[in-house]
Amino acid sequence: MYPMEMEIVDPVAATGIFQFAWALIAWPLLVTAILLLAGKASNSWGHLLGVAGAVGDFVLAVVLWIQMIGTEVPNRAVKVPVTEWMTIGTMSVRADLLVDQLSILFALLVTGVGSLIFCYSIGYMAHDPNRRRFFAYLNLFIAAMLTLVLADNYALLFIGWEGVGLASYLLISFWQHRNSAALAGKKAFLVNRVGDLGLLCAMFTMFALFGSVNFNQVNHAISGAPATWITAIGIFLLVAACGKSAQVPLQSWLLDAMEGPTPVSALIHAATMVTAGVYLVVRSHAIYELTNAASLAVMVVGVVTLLAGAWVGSTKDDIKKVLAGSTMSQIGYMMLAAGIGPAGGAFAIFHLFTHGFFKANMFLGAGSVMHAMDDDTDMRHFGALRKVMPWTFGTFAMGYLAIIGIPPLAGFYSKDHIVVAAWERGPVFGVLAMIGAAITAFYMTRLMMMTFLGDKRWAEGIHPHESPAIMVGPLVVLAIGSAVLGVVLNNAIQVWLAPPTGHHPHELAWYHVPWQGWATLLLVILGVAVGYLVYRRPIAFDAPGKVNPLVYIGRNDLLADKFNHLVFVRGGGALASGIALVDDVIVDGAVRSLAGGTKGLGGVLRRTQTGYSRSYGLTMVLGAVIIAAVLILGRLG
Amino acid sequence: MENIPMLTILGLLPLVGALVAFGVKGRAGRNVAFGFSLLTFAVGFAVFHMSLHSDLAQTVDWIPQIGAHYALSVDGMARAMVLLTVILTPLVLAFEWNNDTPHLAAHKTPRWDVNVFGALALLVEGFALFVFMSADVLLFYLFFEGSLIPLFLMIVGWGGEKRRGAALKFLLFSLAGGLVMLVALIGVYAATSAAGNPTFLVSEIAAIEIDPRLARWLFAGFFFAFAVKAPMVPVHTWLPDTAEQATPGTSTMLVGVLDKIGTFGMIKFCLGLFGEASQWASQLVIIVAVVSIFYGAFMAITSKNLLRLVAYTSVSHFGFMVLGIFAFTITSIAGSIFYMLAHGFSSAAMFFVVGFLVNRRGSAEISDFGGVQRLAPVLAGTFLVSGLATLGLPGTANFAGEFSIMVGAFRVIPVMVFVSVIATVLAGLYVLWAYQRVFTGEPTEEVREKITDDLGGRERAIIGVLIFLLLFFGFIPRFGASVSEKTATATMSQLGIDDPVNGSIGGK
Amino acid sequence: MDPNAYLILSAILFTIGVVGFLTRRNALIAFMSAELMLNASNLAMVTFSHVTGNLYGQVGAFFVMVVAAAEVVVGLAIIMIIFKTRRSASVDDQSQLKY
Amino acid sequence: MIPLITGQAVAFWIFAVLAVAGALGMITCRKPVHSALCLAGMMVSLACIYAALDAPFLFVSQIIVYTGAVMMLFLFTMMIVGVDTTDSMIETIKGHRVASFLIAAGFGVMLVIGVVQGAVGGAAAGLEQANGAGNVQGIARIVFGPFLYPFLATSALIMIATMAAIVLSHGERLTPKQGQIERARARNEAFMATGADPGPMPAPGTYARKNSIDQPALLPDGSVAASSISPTLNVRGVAVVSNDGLRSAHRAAITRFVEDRDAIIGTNTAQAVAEELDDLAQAADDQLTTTGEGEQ
Repeated sequence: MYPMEMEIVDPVAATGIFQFAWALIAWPLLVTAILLLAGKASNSWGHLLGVAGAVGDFVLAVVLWIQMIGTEVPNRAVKVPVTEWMTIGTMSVRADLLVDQLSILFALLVTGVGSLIFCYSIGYMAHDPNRRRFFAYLNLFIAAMLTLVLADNYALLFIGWEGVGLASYLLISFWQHRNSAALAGKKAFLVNRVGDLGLLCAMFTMFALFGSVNFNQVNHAISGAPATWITAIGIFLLVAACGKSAQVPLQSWLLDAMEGPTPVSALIHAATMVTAGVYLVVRSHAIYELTNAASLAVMVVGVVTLLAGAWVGSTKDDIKKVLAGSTMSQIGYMMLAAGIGPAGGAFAIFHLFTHGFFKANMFLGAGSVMHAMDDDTDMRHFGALRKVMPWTFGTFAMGYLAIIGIPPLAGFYSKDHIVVAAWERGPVFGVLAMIGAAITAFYMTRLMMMTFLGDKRWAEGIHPHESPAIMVGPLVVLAIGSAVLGVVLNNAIQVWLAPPTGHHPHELAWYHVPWQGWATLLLVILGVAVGYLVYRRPIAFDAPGKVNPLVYIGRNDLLADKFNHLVFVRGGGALASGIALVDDVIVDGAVRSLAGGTKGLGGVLRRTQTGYSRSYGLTMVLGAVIIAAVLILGRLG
Repeated sequence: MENIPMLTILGLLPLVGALVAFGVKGRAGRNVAFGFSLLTFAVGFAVFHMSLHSDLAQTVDWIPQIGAHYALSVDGMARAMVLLTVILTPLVLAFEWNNDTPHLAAHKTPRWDVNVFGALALLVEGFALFVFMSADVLLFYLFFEGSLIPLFLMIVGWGGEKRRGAALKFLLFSLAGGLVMLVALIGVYAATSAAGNPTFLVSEIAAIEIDPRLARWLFAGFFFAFAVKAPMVPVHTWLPDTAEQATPGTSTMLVGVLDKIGTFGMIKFCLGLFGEASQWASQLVIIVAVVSIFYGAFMAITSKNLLRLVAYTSVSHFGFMVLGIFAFTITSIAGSIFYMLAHGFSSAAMFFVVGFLVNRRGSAEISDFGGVQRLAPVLAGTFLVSGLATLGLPGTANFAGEFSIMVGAFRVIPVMVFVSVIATVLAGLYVLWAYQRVFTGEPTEEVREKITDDLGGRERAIIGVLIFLLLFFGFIPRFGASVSEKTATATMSQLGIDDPVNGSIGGK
Repeated sequence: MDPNAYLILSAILFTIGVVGFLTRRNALIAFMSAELMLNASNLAMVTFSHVTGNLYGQVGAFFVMVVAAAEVVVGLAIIMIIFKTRRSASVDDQSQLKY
Repeated sequence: MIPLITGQAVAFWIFAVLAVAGALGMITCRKPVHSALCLAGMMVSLACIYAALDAPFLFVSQIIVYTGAVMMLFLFTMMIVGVDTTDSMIETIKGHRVASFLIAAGFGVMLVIGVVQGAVGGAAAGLEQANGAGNVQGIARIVFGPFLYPFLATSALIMIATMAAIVLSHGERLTPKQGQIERARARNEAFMATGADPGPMPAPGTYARKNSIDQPALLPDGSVAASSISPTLNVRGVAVVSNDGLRSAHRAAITRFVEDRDAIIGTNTAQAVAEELDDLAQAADDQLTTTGEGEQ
């Protein structure tokens, strides 16, 4: 462990352009409202307004960023008061924004990559009758995501957190006439909600302990809290992060989420939303620094997921699912880094940023391929697309080289640092991270071989073609980003992020590569070589039925669905039917038998009503005699 | 303005409207009823505002021999409930605008004309308003029981084939609860006259020291009535049956307004009058509440009928409210009050959208639907928004309520909150699974045949108002929160419990 | 004169009225038995008045008389209408109100 | 108290016996009228006891209201229901009579025990002081003093009872009123359906020597119009409706007329007229027969 000198930066009050940071959220929200309420009338210009939602935000984010660069370092964290959300008793929540180095980076990523993907979507969704609605949901997502990253407290973050979950749900099941899409959306929402329990519980604990969920106040107060509860908060936040970032054991939804339109997969399920978990952990680093158990748990989750994702990615034939597995795996790297502490926090964000570019690039590339192949996603039906889709191939290759970590592309720098930091934290983590890198190289090579190289295996009647310029343009921009961001950010990122993520003694230089870096590179080249050698051979058009257990498990999402089905669906279903039975037989049965008993007793007593008034009179007199007797005997006694 | 008995006017207005609407036959009567409900809304809104600045309370001797008063007053909680009532009633009337039309297959022939529905709904509204405004236990009881009659007739008059049985079940359950409460009421009288001041005034009863053993019995009597009203397991079974058979408009009046009397009464009477007994019973009540939460959620998941599903979600949500009330913190009690308001809107929205579906399809069975989104996208969207509010998505009113309940309760009963928070996942399941089965996929032939039109203007207006309210109170909950906090603070000081301080969890 | 004697006379008359009401089927006689009971209680009240030395008992008896008169008017009208429709004045014949 | 036989005591023992006897008679008599008379006797006895108990106002009221008004009403009702009906004394409900006697005896015992236990006995205060300003005035002071509102309420009660009696005994018209138009329509409908004569009923027959409703009118053929006399008279055998009876009177009149004419003007047509009348009668009878056969 590094000697820790916890330094908590107090944000300063907003001035100048920062006062309008709320517009980052309000503008896309307004666009959403317009697009949803205007109805069919806005079909013709809806997509343009939608793009304006993201681009406008990007411009504002850039302006804020420039403003921040121009500010002195201690004053870079800015608090933007907006309004009070709710105050009840001891619970008080304000809806204020925090614009600091971390959140502005996220804002730039979300709006920047978002803008590109929006542009791409104009082409991708051109023939969809509901394109306007699509853009409305995308804008909703942008608004929610910015709420998430700009919030200055956990409660507002949670609102954004659930907001992106909702947008994700809506977009995954965008083609909801397909049952698989509807199911996938529901699954994503529910698994995310399981993760949300963690965030909720963390907030409850914070309220009880500190009376506030404000980042700054929590950071200040956390060191005074009981150690057990600090660990508990750490674990709760980890659960939340697992849900949102598709980490083991809450990973099962991400692969299904590929049912959504490809731009959605690129934006939400690769570049931005799924990394919110990493953001949460980095944002809460003050908590994790005080609890070894929780940060160790974060690292374990990260490592397990990076290997699990790589495993899944190596076995799938569906190009989007390979990329999804890869996303899981890369986020595993980020989680690992985030768990390391101040040494890794900045690297986690660094990798998150570069990953946002190269993974979005590859997803959009995959979308371009699907566009060409008539929405087929099975890589066994691809092959030799390099010739017909040169632009797509070129940009995809850039992403490929970036993700496997070939210097001097982005992935090399960002992943390398994580491996090194993990090694220093504990050699086991370092070794596993290196192995992960090798597997990454293998499955990405596999993807390249099966899709762009090799022989034609196209289905009949398919005539692939290059995508239109509106789709290729963003690909090129993202490819350039994938290529150069590593070098550009390498030296700056740690310094830039130091205030919000904690200081770290390392000084980085882009030309300095430690021995772990060379070892990783060696393993990567090995992975590429294996991939090339294996998939140089002819590939069957249909997936083989019998495969070895490793591949079988990978293809079935690590059997997570089977497990969930068995435990939660079957078990929960049995529990629910049990309760239903109890409701019907015991609870309502008691009511019914009471009713029946009353009716039966009434049937018996009814017989006493003979209709003879003289009999009634007799009974009455008898009653009078009894009462009189009781009274008189009572007096006698 | 000080001398005008605004509260009496507010309460009487719908009752007068009901009489007029009974008299005017047919659709003209319906229009009259709707007009009166709007007028009541205006007056109710005015009362809501005036009560901020001035004390509208009114106390007149009613039966001086037994210390009964005609006493009305509005505190924070009552204001919220008055607002809820006056908003929901016009919406219900607008929803049941054409309930004399025989083409609605799910509604077997109505027993009475449409103006009678309007009149009965106004009666329910008037009685409910008096219930919420009563500052006298006897007066409260009178209107508490009185509100059963028009609602019973509403169930008998309009709805499905087995509505008479459902109405009877509703009536018997409510009467059973009410009569137990009557016994407790007499007990209260006995206790106050033993203390030398026979009275039914809430404020005066609260000031009297009641023998703890007697107070526990009295608490149990009141609580039983309120537990039946705010359906808690195991006395909830009347609600799903009723909701399934009655028209959605009736169910909205029932679940949205009348059932709130249960939680309302728990705060005002159980906590307000029998503080010590409430604390004595709190552990058991909280366990029952948690059971209700899960029971309702699981039953909603297994429901094959949309109306039953909505009813069971309410059972679950009422469990949350009771949990918040009996956690005894300002935050949780105020959260419960806020949740009462929010749940009124969200359950109304759910009943209405399900009603739109049922009116088109002629059935509420989930299996009779599928792929409706294709045919009626606006309906699907409104269902989704209502459903998301029901599952407590942040940004909707329900979240603010649920969240503050759990935040407050966590300080006292962390384990129970850990358990009950899981129900939010179940909420997601029952809402989204229902949405998936009803709206997604490809529509079947039969669905295509039946569901031919999307929401019309009237329907859009109704659901639009509710969605607006849900979002308004979701994004700006502080309006509702400040109202409910006053009552919560007063109740806590009445209970004599200090709000837990920061740093304590589970009383440590 | 011992007031108890009057009261016992009243009790005897009342009991005879009860017997008459229970055993006779003719509605008119049953009704007359009820009148007999009223008279018996009147006697008790007058006696009480005599015992206590004020006139409240007599006033009570007076009220009973008034009410009895009203009762007789309505009761006989009912008997008549029953007789008109059913051609019988027997109380046992009017036993349709049974289970 | 000095064991002196006072007037009060004498009155009590006499009228107590009479009252109990009247009461027993009331429940044992089989004829309602006798019961009513017994009850009236009992009431008068009670009135006398009231008088002995210093209650002159009630003495008068008892006689006027009960014996006078109430019992009269009973008797009126009895007349409508049937004065001379006799009730059967056989009990129809199984075990009812025995149970009644037992329970009533129990009731009586309880009452007596109650009286004895209550032990009002001893010194009666007497009403000399209360009746000082007159019994009626004393009662009036109470009735129009503290009991004013109850008294007003009883007046309303009596009013309502009166109206109730009127409403109850006033038979509800079950069919619509038959007016002239309805009756004419019914007659025509009957004519259309059965051929019944739509005209008014024929008037009874009249003779110079007799103007009576028991004489039926004769149709032109000498036969009897049965519908011209009341069926009640026919049943009682007062009216003469047979053809023969009528014809004989007719014939006798004609025969006397012809004989007188013969005697005055010295002709002898009696034989011829008699034969002619025989022929006519024969012809009428034949026609009646054929008509009757035709109707069959």
